[in-house]
Amino acid sequence: MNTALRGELRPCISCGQCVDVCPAGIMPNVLHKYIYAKDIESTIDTRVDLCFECGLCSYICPSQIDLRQQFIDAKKAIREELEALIEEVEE
Amino acid sequence: MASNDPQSCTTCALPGGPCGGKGIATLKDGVWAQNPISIQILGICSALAVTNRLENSLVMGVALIFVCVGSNLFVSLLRNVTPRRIRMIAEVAIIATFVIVFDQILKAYYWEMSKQLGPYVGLIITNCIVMGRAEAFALQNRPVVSIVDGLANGIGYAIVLALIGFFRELVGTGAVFGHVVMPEWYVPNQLAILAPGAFVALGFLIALFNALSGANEEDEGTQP
Amino acid sequence: MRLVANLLDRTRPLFEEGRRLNFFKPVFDAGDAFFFSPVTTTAVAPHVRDPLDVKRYMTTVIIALIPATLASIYFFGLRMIPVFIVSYAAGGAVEVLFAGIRKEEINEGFLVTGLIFPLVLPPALPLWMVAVGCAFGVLIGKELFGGTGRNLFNAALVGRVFLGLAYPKAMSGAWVEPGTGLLGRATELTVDAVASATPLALAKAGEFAAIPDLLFGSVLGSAGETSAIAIILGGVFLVAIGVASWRTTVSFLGSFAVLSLVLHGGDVGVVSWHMLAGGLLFGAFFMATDPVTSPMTSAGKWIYGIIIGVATALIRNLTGYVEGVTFAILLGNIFAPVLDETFIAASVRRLREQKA
Amino acid sequence: MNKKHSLYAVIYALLLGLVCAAMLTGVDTFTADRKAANAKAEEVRNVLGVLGVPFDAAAQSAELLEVYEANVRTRERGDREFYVYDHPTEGTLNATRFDGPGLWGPVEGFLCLRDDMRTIYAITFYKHEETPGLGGDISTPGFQDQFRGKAISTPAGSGIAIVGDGADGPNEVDAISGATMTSDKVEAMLNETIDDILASGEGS
Repeated sequence: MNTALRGELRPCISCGQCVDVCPAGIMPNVLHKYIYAKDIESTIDTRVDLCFECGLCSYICPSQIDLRQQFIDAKKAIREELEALIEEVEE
Repeated sequence: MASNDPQSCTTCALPGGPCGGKGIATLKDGVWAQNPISIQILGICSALAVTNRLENSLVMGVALIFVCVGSNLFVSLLRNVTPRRIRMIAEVAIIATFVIVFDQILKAYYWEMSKQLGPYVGLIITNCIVMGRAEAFALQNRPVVSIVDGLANGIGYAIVLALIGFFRELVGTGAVFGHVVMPEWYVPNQLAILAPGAFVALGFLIALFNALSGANEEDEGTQP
Repeated sequence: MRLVANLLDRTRPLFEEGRRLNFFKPVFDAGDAFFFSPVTTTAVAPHVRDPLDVKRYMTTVIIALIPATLASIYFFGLRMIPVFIVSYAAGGAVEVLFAGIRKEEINEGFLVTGLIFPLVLPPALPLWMVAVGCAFGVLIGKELFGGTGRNLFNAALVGRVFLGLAYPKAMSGAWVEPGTGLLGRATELTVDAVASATPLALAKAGEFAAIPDLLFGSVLGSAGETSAIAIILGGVFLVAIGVASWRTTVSFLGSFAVLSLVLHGGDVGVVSWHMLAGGLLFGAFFMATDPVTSPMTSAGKWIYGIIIGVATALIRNLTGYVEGVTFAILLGNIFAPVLDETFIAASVRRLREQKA
Repeated sequence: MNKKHSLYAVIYALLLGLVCAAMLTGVDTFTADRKAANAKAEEVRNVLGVLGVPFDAAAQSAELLEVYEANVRTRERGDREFYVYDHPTEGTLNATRFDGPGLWGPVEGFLCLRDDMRTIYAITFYKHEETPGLGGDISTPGFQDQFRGKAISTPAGSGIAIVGDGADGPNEVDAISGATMTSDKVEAMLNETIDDILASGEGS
C-alpha cells in the first residue's frame, strides 16, 4: 500500500509549485526532468549545486516526488565523477 | 556497388545474370525492408492527399510504379554519358516527361479519376521517392536491376497507399471501391476521409510496420 | 468499511506477480487507494508532506466542476448521468489497458478527464459517440505520449475535436432546449435532440441571446459550458486554492477581451456578451489551466494565455467557425513546450551567473 | 568530346530536351481529341443533368456530345446565357449557370427554370468545398429536390428563402441543419442570380 509515496514513479504534472517555494531560486521541476533523463550536463547547468536540501520542494510536491533526495543523489554522483576526472588528470 | 562485375545470377535463372545477382534483394528492400513510406517516410504528401478512396490510391500507386520504372530505366541507360554537373536537371527532365505522359493518358482515358486526383499526379515530379531512386540507385546500377528497383519501390509505395486508402474509405464511408460493405447501423467516421484522418492512419501504419519489423528496438528506455 | 477492508485483504494475493489477475493489479490498487489513505510515512527528511497531493488536486478539480455538472443535469436532464458513466468507462478502459502494459498504477488524471469530457459535448450526443470520443482522446491525446504528465495535448479536447471532425452532423444536431422552472429537466430521463443554432451561431447573424440567460445558463450549448455563474463559482474556487493558475486565466480572458474590443470597434456591450457566450469561461478556468499541457514557467503561462485568447478572438470573429476555444487551447498546447524551453533557458543563464 | 567540357553538357541538355519534348508532343497530339471531348462532356453532363435530358450515365464523351447537340440549344437573354431544352412532358426548360462564395470556397451550380421563367424546375450544385456531411449536403438530391416547383417571384417579393424552421411558403426551402452559414451563402448567391434573371427578363 504505497500509492501516495512511490516517489518518481508518479509523474511530475508541471504545476510549478516547487519553483514558487524554493528559497535557493532554482527550478526543482526542471532539474527533476534532467535527472530522470540522466542528463548530467544539463543538471549541472541548471545549478543543482545551489540546492541546500531544505526539503520544501519535497513537502509541497503534489506528486509526492522526493525531489530533495534526488538532488542529494545527483550532487553525490556529480562529485564522484569530478573526483574521478581530477584523479585521471593527476595521473 | 556491384554494378561493374557481371557475375552470373544465382537467384534468378536468367542467363548472364542481367540483374547482377541482387534482383531479389533489391525487390525485398523496396517493398519491405526499405519501404519508401513506412520506413524512409518519403513521399507522404501524396500518401496523405489522395488516399481517401481505395481506387484513387491504387491509380496513384500505378502512376508511381510507371514513373519510377521509366525514370530509373532511362537514368540508368544514360548514366555513363550524363555529365555529373547537370545530372539532377537531366533526372528531373526525364521524370517530368514520364509524369506528364501518365497525366495526359489519364486525362484522355480516365477523366473521372484524373479529376479526383487533381494536381497530385503532376506533383509526382517532386516526389522524393522517384528522385531519390534515380539519384541513389539508377545512377550507379545497370538498367535491368534499376527497373527492378523502380518496380520494388513503386510497389512498396502502392501497397502502403492501398492499405491507407482501404482503411480510410472503409471507416470514412463504410465502403470498399465505392460499394457499401458496412452494416446499416454503421455511422461513417468523416474524420477518416479528411486530411487529419490520413495522418492518424499513416501514424498507426508506420507504428505497425515498425512493430512487425522490430525497428527502433534500441530506443528503449530513453524517454525523459 | 470493515467489509471492504476484508474483501481487499482477501483478494490482494490474486493480483501479485505471477498470479492470474496480475494484469489488473492497477485496478486493485486504485480501489485500495480510493477507500483507504496510505499509512506509510517517509523514512527521510522532510518526513511530512503537504496534504495537497495529486489525488487531492484531482479531487479539488472535481469539486470545482460540481456546479457546472449539476447545472448540466438541471438544464439537460437526467440523461447526463449515463453520459458521465459511459465517459468514465471508456476513458478508464484505455487507462487500465495502458497501466497494465506499462505495469504502472492507474493515474487519478482520468477522473478529471472522464468528467470534463461530457461537459464539453452537446448534451444529446449518442452514448457510443461519447465512448468512442473519450477513448480516442485518452489514447491519442494522452497515452501515446506516455501517459499523465507527458501528454502534449488536453485529452478531453482532442476527443472533442475528433468527434467534431468525424461526426459533424451529430455534433451540430445534438443540442437540447434547456429546461426551466424549479426542477428544470432534472426529472426527465430522455431528451429530444434539436438542431437549432447556438447563441454564438445566431450572433453571427446579428441575434444576441439575453445576458441574464447566458449568466444563468438557459441557452443551447455544450452540457457544462452554458451556465456562466456555475463555471465562475467553481473556477474561482479552483484559482483561489491554487490548483488552476490565475496567470493563465487572466491573460486568456484579458487578451480575448482586448482583441475583441479592437475587432468590434470598442463596443463594450458586444464584447462582454462574447465573454459569457460559448465555451470561453469553461475553457479559461478548466481547460487551459491544466498544469500538464500548459507551460510550467510563470512567464510562459502569461504568453500561453495570450496566444489562446488571441486565437479564440480571431477564430470567432474572422473565420467560418462560430466557436474557437477548443482549437485555440490545442494551439496553445503546441506552444507550451517551446515557451518553457525559452524561459527555462533564460533562468538557467541567470542561475549560471549566480555564485555558488 | 571530353565529358567535362561545357559544350558537351550544353549539347547533352539540348538533345535530352529535344527527345523529351518530342515525346510529350507526341503524347499530347495523340490524346488531344479525347481530352477536349472529355472536358466538353464534363460541362455537357451538368447541363443535361439539370435539364432532365435522358442520357446513359455510363456513356462515352462522344455519345454525350451527340445527345447534347441533338436536344439542347443556347440563347442569350440580357447578359446571361441559357441552355434551352424542349422537354416532351414538362415544356420548354431554361438552365443557367450561377456561382458565388460558399463558406470555405467557391460554389458553382445550374438553375433550371420552367417556361414561365418564374418556377424552378431543378437545381444542381456541381462544384463546392463545403464541409462533408454538413454544408456538403447541398450536392445531395435531398436538398436539391426541395427546390422543384418553387417560385422565384411571388406577389410578396422575389427570391428564394432558405429557412431553418420548417419551410411552408411557395418560395421557401428547408436549410441544412447544422450548416446555417452554408445555407445563408447559397441563399445569397441564388437570390443574386434570380434578381439578375428577373431584371434581364423585363427588357425582353
